[in-house]
Parts: sequence; structure tokens; C-alpha cells
Amino acid sequence: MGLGVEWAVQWLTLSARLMSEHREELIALDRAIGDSDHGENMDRGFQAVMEKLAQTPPETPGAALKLAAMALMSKVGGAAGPLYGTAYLRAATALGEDADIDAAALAGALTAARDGIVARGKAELGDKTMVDAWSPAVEAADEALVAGGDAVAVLAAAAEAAEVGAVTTDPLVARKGRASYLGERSAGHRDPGAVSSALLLRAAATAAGFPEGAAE
Amino acid sequence: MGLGVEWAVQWLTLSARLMSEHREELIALDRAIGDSDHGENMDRGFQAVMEKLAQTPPETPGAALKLAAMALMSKVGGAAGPLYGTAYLRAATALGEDADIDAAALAGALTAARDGIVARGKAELGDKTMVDAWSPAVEAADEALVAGGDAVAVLAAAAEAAEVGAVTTDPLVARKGRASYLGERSAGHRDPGAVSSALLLRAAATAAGFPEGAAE
Amino acid sequence: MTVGLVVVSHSRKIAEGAVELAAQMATDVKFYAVGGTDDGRIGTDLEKTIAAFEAGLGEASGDGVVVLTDLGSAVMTAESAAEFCSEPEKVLLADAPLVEGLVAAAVATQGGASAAAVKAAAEGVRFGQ
Amino acid sequence: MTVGLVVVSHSRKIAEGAVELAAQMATDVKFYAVGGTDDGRIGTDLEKTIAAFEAGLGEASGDGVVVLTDLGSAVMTAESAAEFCSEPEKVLLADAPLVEGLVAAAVATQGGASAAAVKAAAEGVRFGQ
Ligand SMILES: Nc1ncnc2c1ncn2[C@@H]1O[C@H](COP(=O)(O)OP(=O)(O)O)[C@@H](O)[C@H]1O
Ligand SMILES: Nc1ncnc2c1ncn2[C@@H]1O[C@H](COP(=O)(O)OP(=O)(O)O)[C@@H](O)[C@H]1O
Ligand SMILES: [Mg+2]
Ligand SMILES: [Mg+2]
Ligand SMILES: [Mg+2]
Ligand SMILES: [Mg+2]
Repeated sequence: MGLGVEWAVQWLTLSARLMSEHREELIALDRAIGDSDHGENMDRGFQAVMEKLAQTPPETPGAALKLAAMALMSKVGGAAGPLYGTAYLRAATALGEDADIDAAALAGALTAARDGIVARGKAELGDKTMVDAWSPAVEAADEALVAGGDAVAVLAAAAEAAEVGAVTTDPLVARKGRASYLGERSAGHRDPGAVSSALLLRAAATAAGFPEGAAE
Repeated sequence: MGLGVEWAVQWLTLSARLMSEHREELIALDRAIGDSDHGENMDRGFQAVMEKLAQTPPETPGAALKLAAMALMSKVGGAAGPLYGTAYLRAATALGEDADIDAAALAGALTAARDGIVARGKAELGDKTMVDAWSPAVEAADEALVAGGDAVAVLAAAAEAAEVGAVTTDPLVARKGRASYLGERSAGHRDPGAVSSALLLRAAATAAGFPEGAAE
Repeated sequence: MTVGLVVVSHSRKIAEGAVELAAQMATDVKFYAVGGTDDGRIGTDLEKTIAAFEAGLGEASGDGVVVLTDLGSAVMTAESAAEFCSEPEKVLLADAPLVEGLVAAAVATQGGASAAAVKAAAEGVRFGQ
Repeated sequence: MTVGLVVVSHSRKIAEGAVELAAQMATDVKFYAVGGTDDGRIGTDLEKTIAAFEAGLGEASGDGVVVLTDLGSAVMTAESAAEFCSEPEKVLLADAPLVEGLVAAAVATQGGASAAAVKAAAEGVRFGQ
């Protein structure tokens, strides 16, 4: 048995909690190479997701992600809005109306999300953006799938790889987004969007039942 | 005997009157190829000149023009502000402290004014700007001077040539100022700044005693 | 006018100011100024952007809307909004400086240019010459 | 910061909005927003421009001010104002898009760049790539 709408709702709920808990950290990261708002953007965006979830409880995982996409696009206010919005929308489209998501569907949804981010932002791997978290996450998810992993294993692998990917942004020089204005001076700082991406993927794994902190 | 401070004050006073009388005409010209404010800009600018004249009556023609320059630069609000301001300031510098301006000094001041406009706006003859009124005016003034004309003759020649110059802007395509945004569509309209320039030079001749309307 | 002009900025002041400046030279043109988030922060607003696109598509008599943006995230918001629009192919994003491009676009629109020509006018603004 | 950034616009809203946008990315930089005429019309204001230049020259610790303008008449006003300034050679006009150039200039200033480098950063903004 795969993951259902409860998982999706739990994922979004944990995401909202993590965005609130890491708000100041994300703001500090964005202060160094951006405009100091990523924590606030994400916190507000996921608060809006929670409000929408309460108003119109979704019936499928895809519906839950679509609802989140619309709320994030509307309420984030920064680059992360259209980027995550597009990601969740593409993932929702990939999942379709299915009530039960297996490992393969999940890996496909992650790929669709990453592709959405790339389509929207046109960043490549190594540009010091959230793509540097998502691309390794998608690769790891695919490997876990090939290795016969279940949905939980796929998400755990993605979360783990995204966390490593976020760390790899430290020495990079930004070539997309606001941080690219800093040129060489952007090196030596972690990309805030890569960090929030890792947190969101960690929330997905935790919601699926992967023990919190098991990766550490 | 040349022209004194009374002439300069009378020039500015007549200028203010003409700018007020031609306000709507200049606005209409600017509406066609600009932002509809040239008449208001010039009217406000010369109102400020009149206020300053009343507050601190100048003692020389140069002082009168310097006062006008500062008022125009501060209060016009459009391109004509720094352009006429620079023109009057350069003319004032050319006249120095002299109380009595002869034909040669006057022709020199007109040249300085035109050169100031060109230095500030970098327009060439034929760019459909006020330079198309000022440059022929300066040439005509120089010719009148060489022909042995007095100050009044020099100013009359300048005014006459500026009026012709303003008309020559009709078919031109603007290459400087706002009108240049219109490209080919700027042809078929008279440049507002060239028209106001002709009015100001006509005021100078009238103030010197050249009979009003004698040119027509 | 057949083209509507939409400004998508992070700042309401920039959007409104750019429109007031450009409108002086283009009195018949329809402008739509979108700037700031719905809670008054600096940022972009997808819903207001979609609404502006739809208004522009509705009022402009058919040729489309041309969009001026400030930073990259405004571009992404505008592209997302276009995808949600009734006629995405009629929403043209200009790759041009916001203020200077809007003035050029406004004058071109006032002159009766097509949406493609208006976009080209905005993108034709040059510096350093 | 050794460089002050002055915006000379025809619109107070544009000047203030551009500053609020750029300041987000450059919290230690001194900005001076000048826009609109002294009687509230759209246009430039020589006296306020001179005052902003002097304030920038005074507070910035020596390297100068970099100026962003919108249309040509703002350039002429800024050039005139510079000539009336105590240190005209320290007033550098950037030939750059106002909003986008200001953000680039602000980030460069925040990074400790010289006035010449700040001006170059503003002028390095590119479109159509
Ligand atoms: N073109 C892009 N492609 C992918 N990710 C991007 C792009 N531009 C920005 N980002 C991501 O967005 C994050 C910043 O988000 P946020 O602070 O919410 O937006 P903003 O930069 O508009 O204030 C960056 O850390 C980066 O990961
Ligand atoms: N670069 C320039 N050189 C010479 N004259 C110019 C230049 N730019 C504009 N002008 C003149 O200024 C006039 C417009 O003045 P005005 O309407 O007061 O200013 P604005 O265009 O800023 O609204 C034009 O008609 C033209 O004669
Ligand atoms: Mg940010
Ligand atoms: Mg932001
Ligand atoms: Mg005008
Ligand atoms: Mg004007």
C-alpha cells in the first residue's frame, strides 16, 4: 500500500511547522545573499496553505498539492512563490486523481516538481539555487526506486540527498536569482531556497513515517 | 548707447507675459510629441522669475539673467529648466558685471546661451529641439553685428531667425528629448521648445524697443 | 488602443509611479499597475497580476497585453500568471527596463502599434550610447 | 559605506519605490530619493537634487555619490545640480536603467565597492539575454 491524502495533508502540515520553526534561520540566510525575506515568505505561504486545507479539505494527494501550489504562488511574494507553486502544481498533475501513491508515482511526482522549478526559473545545477537540492533529491529517489525501495524509502532518499545538496551550495557563486547580483561575494553562504527545499522534502519523509532525525 | 538692466528686466517681464499668453499653445504642441507640460513648465518658471525679480531687483543685465537662470532651473521641472537655465547662466557669465551692453556683447551673450543649451542637451541642428531656433538666431545676430547693426538690430535679427527656425522643425524627426520616443511620428509637428525660444527672443527685441509685430 | 500595458513590480510605488510617468506621454493608453504583496510587503502578487492581465485582455480590443517587470521574481510571477490566464498567448513579457521600457511601450501603444511592436519598443531602450 | 546613492526621477513614487526595493538588499547603504517638482507635479527638482547630492557627499565617507536617473530631463537636472555642488567631480551619473541599475548599485555599495565600481555595476545591467 502506498501513500494517501492523509500523508499529503500531514506533509503540508509538517512543512508549515518547519517553515515557522526555521523562519529566522531562512531569513538570516537570505540576509547574507538576498533580501532577508525567505523565512517570512515561506512562513506566510504555508500559513495560507494551512488555512486553505482547513477550508476545503482535499480528497486526493494530487488535490492537496494543487491547493498548496495555489496558496504558495499567491502568498509567498518572492521568487519561491512561483517556483514552489509550479513545482507542486506539476507534481499534482503527475499524481492525477490517484488516491494511493506508490513509490514509482512518487518518484515521478518529484521529477515533475524539479522539472517545474527548472522550467520556471531556468536555473541549472550549480547555479546556487533550490535546484541544487531538488536535482540530487530526484536522482536519489530514482535510485531508491530502482533498488526496490517503497514510497517511504524513496522520500527518505530524496530528503537525505536534498540536505547534502543544500550544503553543496556553500562554495558556489550564484548565477540565478537575487544572489547573482552579489557575484563572487555570494560564495561562502548557503542558498536559502536550497535549505527550505531540504526541509520540505524532510517533511515529506517524516509524514510518510520515516523516523524524524533518522538521517542524522 | 547699449542696453541696460531696465532692458533685461523688461525682457524677463515680457517673457513672463508671453509664456502666460502662449501657455495653452505650448501645451498643445507638447501634447502632440511630448508630455503636455511645456506651457505649464514655462509659465511657472517665469512666474518664479518675476517673484525673484520683485524680491531682489538686479543691478546689471548679467545679474538679471543669472536670477532668471536660477529660477528657471528650479521651477520649470522639465527639460526646458536645465536647458534655459544653463543658457541664461552662460549668457550672464558672458555679460559679466557690465551695466551697458552693446551689440557685440549681446551677440556674444546669445552665442554663449546657445552653446550652453548644446552643452547641456547635446542636440545638434536638425534634431527638432530648441537648438533649431537658437542656432539660426545666433547666426543672424552675428550677421547683423557684422553689418553694423546696433543692439536692437541684433536682437531683431535673432528673433526673426528663431521664428523661422521654429517653423523649420515641422517636418523634422526628433532625435533628442521626449519627442524622440515617437520616432517618425514626431514629423509633422512643431517643436514646443523651439516655439518658446522664438517667443523669448521676440521678447528680448521688443524690450529693446523694436516695434512689436514689426517682423510680421 | 489595442494593447494594454501591465506593470508587475515588487513595489506598489514603483508600479504606480512608472504608470503616472508613462501616462503623461500616452493619454489614451490603458495601464495596469501591480506592485507589492497583498499584505503590504515588498513582493509580487499572483492574483492581482492575473486580474490585471484579464482586465487588459478584456479592455484592450484584441491584440493583447505587454508586461513590464522589475526583478527576476516578478518575471516568474508574470509568467505564472500568464499560464493561468484565459489567453496566455496574448500576454507578452518585455525583457526591458521597467520605467524606461514602459515609457517607450506607452508611446508605441499610443501610436497604434501592435502588441509585438510595443514589446519591441520596450526592448529597444538602450543605455550607454 | 563610502558611496551614497541618489535617485533623480520625475516621480516621487518611482524614486521612493526604487529605494525601498534596493534597500532590502543593501541595509547599510544611504539612499536619497528625489522625485517630482516642489509643487507636486511630475518633473524634476534642481534644489532637492543639489541638497541630496550634498547630503550624500557629506555622509558618504569620501568616495562620492552615484546617481540613477529616469528620462533625459532628469539627466540634465542631475548634471546641472552636479555643477552647483561643492564637489562636482565626486558626483557620478550612471547611464543605466533606474530601478534595475539602482538594485545593482546598491548591492555593489553594500559590498564595499568604490564609486566608480558602483557606477559600473549599475551600467552593467543587461537585458535580452
Ligand atoms: N531562477 C531561479 N531558479 C531557481 N531557484 C531560484 C531562482 N531564483 C531564486 N531562486 C530560489 O529562491 C530563493 C529565494 O526565495 P525568496 O527569498 O522567497 O525570493 P526573493 O529572492 O524574490 O526574495 C533562492 O534562495 C533560490 O533558491
Ligand atoms: N536634449 C535636448 N537638447 C535641446 N533641447 C531639448 C532637449 N530635450 C528637450 N529639449 C527641448 O525641450 C522641450 C520640452 O521641454 P519641456 O516640455 O519643458 O520638458 P520635458 O520634455 O521634460 O517635459 C522640447 O520641445 C525641446 O525643444
Ligand atoms: Mg528573498
Ligand atoms: Mg523578496
Ligand atoms: Mg514636456
Ligand atoms: Mg515634462
